[in-house]
Amino acid sequence: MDIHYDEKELAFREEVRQFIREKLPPELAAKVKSGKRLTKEDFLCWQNILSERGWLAQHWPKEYGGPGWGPVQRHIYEEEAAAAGAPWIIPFGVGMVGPVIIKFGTKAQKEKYLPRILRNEDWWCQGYSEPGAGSDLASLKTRAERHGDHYIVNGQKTWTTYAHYADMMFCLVRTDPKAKPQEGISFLLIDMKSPGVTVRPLLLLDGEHEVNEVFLENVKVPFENLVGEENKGWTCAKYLLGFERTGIAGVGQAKEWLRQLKAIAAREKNNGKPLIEDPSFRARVAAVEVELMALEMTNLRVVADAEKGGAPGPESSMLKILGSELRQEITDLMRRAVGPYALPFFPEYFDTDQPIDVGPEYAPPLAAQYFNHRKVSIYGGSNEIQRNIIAKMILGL
Amino acid sequence: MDIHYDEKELAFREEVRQFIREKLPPELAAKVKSGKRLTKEDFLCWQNILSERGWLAQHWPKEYGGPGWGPVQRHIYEEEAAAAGAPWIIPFGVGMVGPVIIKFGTKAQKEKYLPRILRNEDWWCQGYSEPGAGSDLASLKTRAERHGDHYIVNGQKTWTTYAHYADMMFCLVRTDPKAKPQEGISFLLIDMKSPGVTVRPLLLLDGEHEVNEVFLENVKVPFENLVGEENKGWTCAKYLLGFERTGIAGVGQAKEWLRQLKAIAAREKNNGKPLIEDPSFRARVAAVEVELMALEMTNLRVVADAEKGGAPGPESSMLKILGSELRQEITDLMRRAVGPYALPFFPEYFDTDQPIDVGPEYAPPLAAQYFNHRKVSIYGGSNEIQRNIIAKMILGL
Amino acid sequence: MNFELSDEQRMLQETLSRLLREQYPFETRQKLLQSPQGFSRELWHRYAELGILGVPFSDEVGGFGGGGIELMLVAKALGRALTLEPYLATVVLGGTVLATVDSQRARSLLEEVIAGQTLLAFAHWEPGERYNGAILSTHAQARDGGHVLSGHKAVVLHGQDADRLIVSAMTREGVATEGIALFLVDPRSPGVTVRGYTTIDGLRAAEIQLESAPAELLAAPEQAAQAIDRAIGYGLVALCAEAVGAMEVICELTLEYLKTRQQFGVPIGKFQALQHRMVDMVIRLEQSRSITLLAAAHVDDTGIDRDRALSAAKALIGKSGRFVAESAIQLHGGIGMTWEYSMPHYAKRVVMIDHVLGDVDFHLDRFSSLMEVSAA
Amino acid sequence: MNFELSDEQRMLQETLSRLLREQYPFETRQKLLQSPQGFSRELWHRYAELGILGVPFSDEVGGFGGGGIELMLVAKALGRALTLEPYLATVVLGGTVLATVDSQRARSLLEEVIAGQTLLAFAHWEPGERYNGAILSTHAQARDGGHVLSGHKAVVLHGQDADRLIVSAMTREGVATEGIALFLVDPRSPGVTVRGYTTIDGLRAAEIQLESAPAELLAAPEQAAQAIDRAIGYGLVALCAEAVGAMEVICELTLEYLKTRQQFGVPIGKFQALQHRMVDMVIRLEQSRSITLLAAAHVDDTGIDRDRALSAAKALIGKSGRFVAESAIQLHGGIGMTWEYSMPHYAKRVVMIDHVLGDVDFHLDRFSSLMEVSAA
Repeated sequence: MDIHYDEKELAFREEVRQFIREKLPPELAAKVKSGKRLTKEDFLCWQNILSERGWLAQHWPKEYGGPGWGPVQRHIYEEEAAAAGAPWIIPFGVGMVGPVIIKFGTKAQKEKYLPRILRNEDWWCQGYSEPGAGSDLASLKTRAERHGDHYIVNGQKTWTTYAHYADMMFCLVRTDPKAKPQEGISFLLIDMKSPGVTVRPLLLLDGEHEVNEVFLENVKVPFENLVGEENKGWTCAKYLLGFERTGIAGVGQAKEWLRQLKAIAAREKNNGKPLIEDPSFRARVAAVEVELMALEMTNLRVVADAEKGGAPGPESSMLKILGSELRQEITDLMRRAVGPYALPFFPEYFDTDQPIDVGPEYAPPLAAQYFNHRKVSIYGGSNEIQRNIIAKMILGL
Repeated sequence: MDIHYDEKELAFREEVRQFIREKLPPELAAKVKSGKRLTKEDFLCWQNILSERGWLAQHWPKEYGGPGWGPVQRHIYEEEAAAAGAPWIIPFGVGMVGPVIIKFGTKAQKEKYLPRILRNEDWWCQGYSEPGAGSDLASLKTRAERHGDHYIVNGQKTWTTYAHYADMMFCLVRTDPKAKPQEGISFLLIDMKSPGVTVRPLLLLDGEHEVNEVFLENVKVPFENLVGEENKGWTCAKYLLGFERTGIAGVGQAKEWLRQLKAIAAREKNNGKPLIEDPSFRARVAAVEVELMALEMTNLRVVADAEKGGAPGPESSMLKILGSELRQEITDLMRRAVGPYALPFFPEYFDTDQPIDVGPEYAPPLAAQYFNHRKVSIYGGSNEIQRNIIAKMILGL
Repeated sequence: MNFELSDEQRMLQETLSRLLREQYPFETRQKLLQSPQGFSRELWHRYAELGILGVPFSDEVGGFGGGGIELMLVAKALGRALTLEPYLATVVLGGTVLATVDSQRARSLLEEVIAGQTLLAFAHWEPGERYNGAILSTHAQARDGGHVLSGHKAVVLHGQDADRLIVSAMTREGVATEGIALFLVDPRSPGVTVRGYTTIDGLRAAEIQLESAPAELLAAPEQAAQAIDRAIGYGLVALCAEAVGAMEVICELTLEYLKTRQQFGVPIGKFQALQHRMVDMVIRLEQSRSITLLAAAHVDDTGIDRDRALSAAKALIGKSGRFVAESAIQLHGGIGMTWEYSMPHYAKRVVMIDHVLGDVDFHLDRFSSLMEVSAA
Repeated sequence: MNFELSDEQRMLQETLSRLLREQYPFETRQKLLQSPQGFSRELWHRYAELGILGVPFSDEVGGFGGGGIELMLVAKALGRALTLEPYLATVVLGGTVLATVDSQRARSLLEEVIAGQTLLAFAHWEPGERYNGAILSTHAQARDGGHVLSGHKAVVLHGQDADRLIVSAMTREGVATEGIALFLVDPRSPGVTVRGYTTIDGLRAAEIQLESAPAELLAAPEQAAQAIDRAIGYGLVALCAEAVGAMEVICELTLEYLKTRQQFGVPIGKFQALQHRMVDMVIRLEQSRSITLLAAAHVDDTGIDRDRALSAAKALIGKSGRFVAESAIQLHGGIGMTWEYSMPHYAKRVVMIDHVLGDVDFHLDRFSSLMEVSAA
């Protein structure tokens, strides 16, 4: 038993660290660290750099263009990327539809889509959620009816992240309305330029445009865009749910934020002394750090288990709960740290370089960040759903 | 709107305060305040004093010997009694079976039992809970079968507080096994000296003997001991559940304990300074006091509403949740306040006057008190049940 | 002891609530939010007509003759409608300063406030001092028979809307006895820079820079201290009551959502874990109501019990508000995160109230320092 | 990185677990609890035979050659069986002091400890100082070529069972360099009063009064400081791991109860609110395992990272332990409060572990003072 990285792992970390140091544009890192919103170009910039190095498709087998990393290596990448301020890799293509196509796709689908994903030529979005079906995917209503060599798709998707950037959407649709709720669902690939596809922004409570509603009206989708068998789309969706998600705990990001929180609290004053020296505030920061140290170790234990071939299913739920609540706690402390200067709100801060002439320079994004991050305990299966999964799958209740 | 007591109420408080000052034996108050266990004689001593003054049966109509108090007056009594260290009035006779007999009893039952309760001649206990039926009373299994002019009762009751002191037990029994779960139950009065009644102590985790198991083996109970109609015992039980319970929030006791907590923390040292001056500990005490101030006001609002004739049903559940969790929090802080001296345990402390020669004199009961008071969020319907009641009755969920 | 409202109090509450129900639906509020002004002048004049702007002031100064309880009723109604108007800045903070000072000048200005003709802002706190207004860098100097002020005032609520600023400043010799005094400043004067902005909860505030800005002495230190203390006291009651009003709506909307939103074939309100979370929200709301009532009942007193009640209230509201807001968003799921729905805007306001006049830590600390500890 | 146990580690764990499973059922434990001795000498000898008493000591001093991880495995197993034997007092605290001092005298005594012939107690903390062992009133004076000690040692774990006491004391001139030194004291010596008692979690402890009690110098200040620090470090790992073992059992028993106890016609584990509480208990347990592992992996290091890991672990265990214990009692209802059932005794131990070697506040404070804060 040794909780430390071995020599090979240390060497790999050094390799990643050096690569990021050399390749990550400093302006981009600064944008990430100061809580700005990234544009499509920002994401693509970094993903192209990774693509060139062969590090984009971290979960893919080598034969399809993956780097051949195991869970520990993926974990190391996540840690280093977060610490350096590298953008998040948009998961919908490389992390989600890619593995599904590799597992269930036809030869033609593989040849068509995988290289485009690897080269960042298609931006994908995920068409799962519907207005009436959030955590309860089985109740989805979007219909796909066969007409000759294509489907006609009608319905509405919602919470579709970055649909306004997307070229393609992978989508769960109901192909057999008479089957039981979880059956009769199919996994379709839809070209976002198809006639009948309308994307409508769904602004979040902080005014951010990140998610969308996607309306599908008589959208023609060629039959060749069906992945796996008709009416077996649930199998594809479940395959993804059970997929090891190294980064779900968000440890790297939490560490970086904790560092920022401390730096802010060191500069803010309370009764003439740095806020970080206020015993109550400091104790709260310390409690978060203790929890984070434990979470990092819990995460490593799950990662190491995955490396040994253990299938991290329900453990992901635990990491998701802990990781989301911890990051929310940090965003809460950050907003509190700046006192009254949490109030001023400058939408332009997030999208431009324009400096804000009000309050300390670290204050502008904090309140919005706090509100925006309420989402992390909701999306990807709310924390209540995660607790249900643990109760059922781990505890057998 | 005026949140302060009016002149009449102030005069009443003064009357109560003076009465207690004059009549409450100081040794008894000291026992209460130092967390000792009270004997049967201790309880009876105070109840006899109250009885003599006509203040024992605080919920009873004047015609039966009650003092004619309203909810505000009962609340004032509770506050003053708790502050002065007067013993709790054992509720099973005067607070529970008494009102049931007044409401549902026959003339003979009233004449026989009520005066004895008023004079503390019978110690009553409550036979509701059974090993298989905790919060779920409707599933009780104790059977009563009619044989001529009496019932033969068989079954087992549990968590029976002070059954080892009791002369009488009021009891829910199943008289019609074929009826629906909540029907077919009757409310019986059982003489604890009847052949077939066995009381077995059920020690709590701190070693305290307060509750018991009561075994009923072919116990003969005269038919005249049935209260209300046969198979309508649920009506009596529900009547009691809906009964206004002024003291359920435990505000008086919480205030007294908070005072003790502060006094202890003022005497304990942390890094050479009084613990109460440690910012983190002090903040925790302050948070409890803030919550208690709010609870006191919430309680007064419910009491005032009851005074106006409002029926405090589900609001009691809210008071129970808040009051129990708050008192538990205080017992937790008390045990933590004494540091390592929470460990030594002297069972003799609770039952004798013998001084303990280990640690500060306020330390001996604290850890046991903390563990013992885990019960307040369990008994009388666990806090989960209380939340269910609020969800259903107030929120309509 | 009597928790019933008087007829007058009930009428006040009902009049205002009816007005807001009829003229201030959420859609109207959202349009105002996006407008350049950011609030409704029209509604402000209706307030004036109905006497709402004079609620916490005595009859002698032309007020409604109310106290803490009446202010609580008004602020709760404003919170329920999530109003954007500068009631806190103009009436509660600025107006209370004027009512306390009670000079000829103050009285005539207060009359204008009550009549809805003048908007005020209270420019007191400064950058780097968080919620602590005891130490100021802004200072006043005598010049040409009057005074000039220099300094920077932070996050002045509705600073950009005010016709007159009430500014606190340290005095130097020749101005008055040393200490913090209060001045009136015309924001259009030379030397005054007002940098206005929107706050995350949709209100307005401004940074105010003063460089030898001409100012009129309103209150010398001793009276100024009293006026600031009273204004903050009233401000705390108003904020707590506003939060209670907003939390009421949050709880109502969440409960409604739990009853209507279906998942797995049943209303999600059938799930026990969600039920219990909702129950805890309602319990927090009840406790918030109680402590706000306590603060409102004590705000007109003086002494430690008043200060304790005020800080207890703001601390408890800060904690409960966060719990209620976060729980409501969580129970709603995605829809609880959207701009189009009203609830998230209430949630933002409830959370951000913690950043005005001292947050939960500030007031717990203050309560802590006032806490009684008797001997064993 | 490798979280798998070595064969040797696995064998150690399995040997001890099997022994305890077979010879230490809950009923046996409860009988021992009521016995005058309060624990099993017989089991102690079995430990000696199996090498358990030498686990954290190097081969050179006759130990098992283990480190933090091995100690963690042993303590977890002891926690699972809720053992009453003086392993913490004798082996972890006393033994580590001796192993660190490593004089001729210490070595021969440590051999006796490992052989199960000698019981030790570590008499260090004093009344009125809570968990702070830095300031002592107990002092040592030179007398007749030896030393005598005077003072009062508080809540000395298994103080009444020890054959030898290891006592810390301030030195005076002529004894050694000034500071805290360590001494060996025979509890049967004149001037030693041992007032033994039971603790609420069923263990034994004692107040120890020393009045010019004869003592043998074990370690002069510098070495003593090192020995105390190492002993406390090992003590913290052992306590955290013991708590993890006990929490494991609590979770298992509670889960079992949720599956079997019927209410309203279904197992109570079908109620979502109870399920989620159980999930949170299990999550707390996982976090506790993780942080204990971190502490165990670092305890043999020196430096700030070790101290941070140790305090982080004890603080998190204190908080999690309380949550798990209280939740388990609540989920059980009445039965979770009874003496006859095993779970409540585990709950008592888990909660009271917070009162040994520093509670959650003490360690959060210590962690806090060691926390890194870099510039923005």
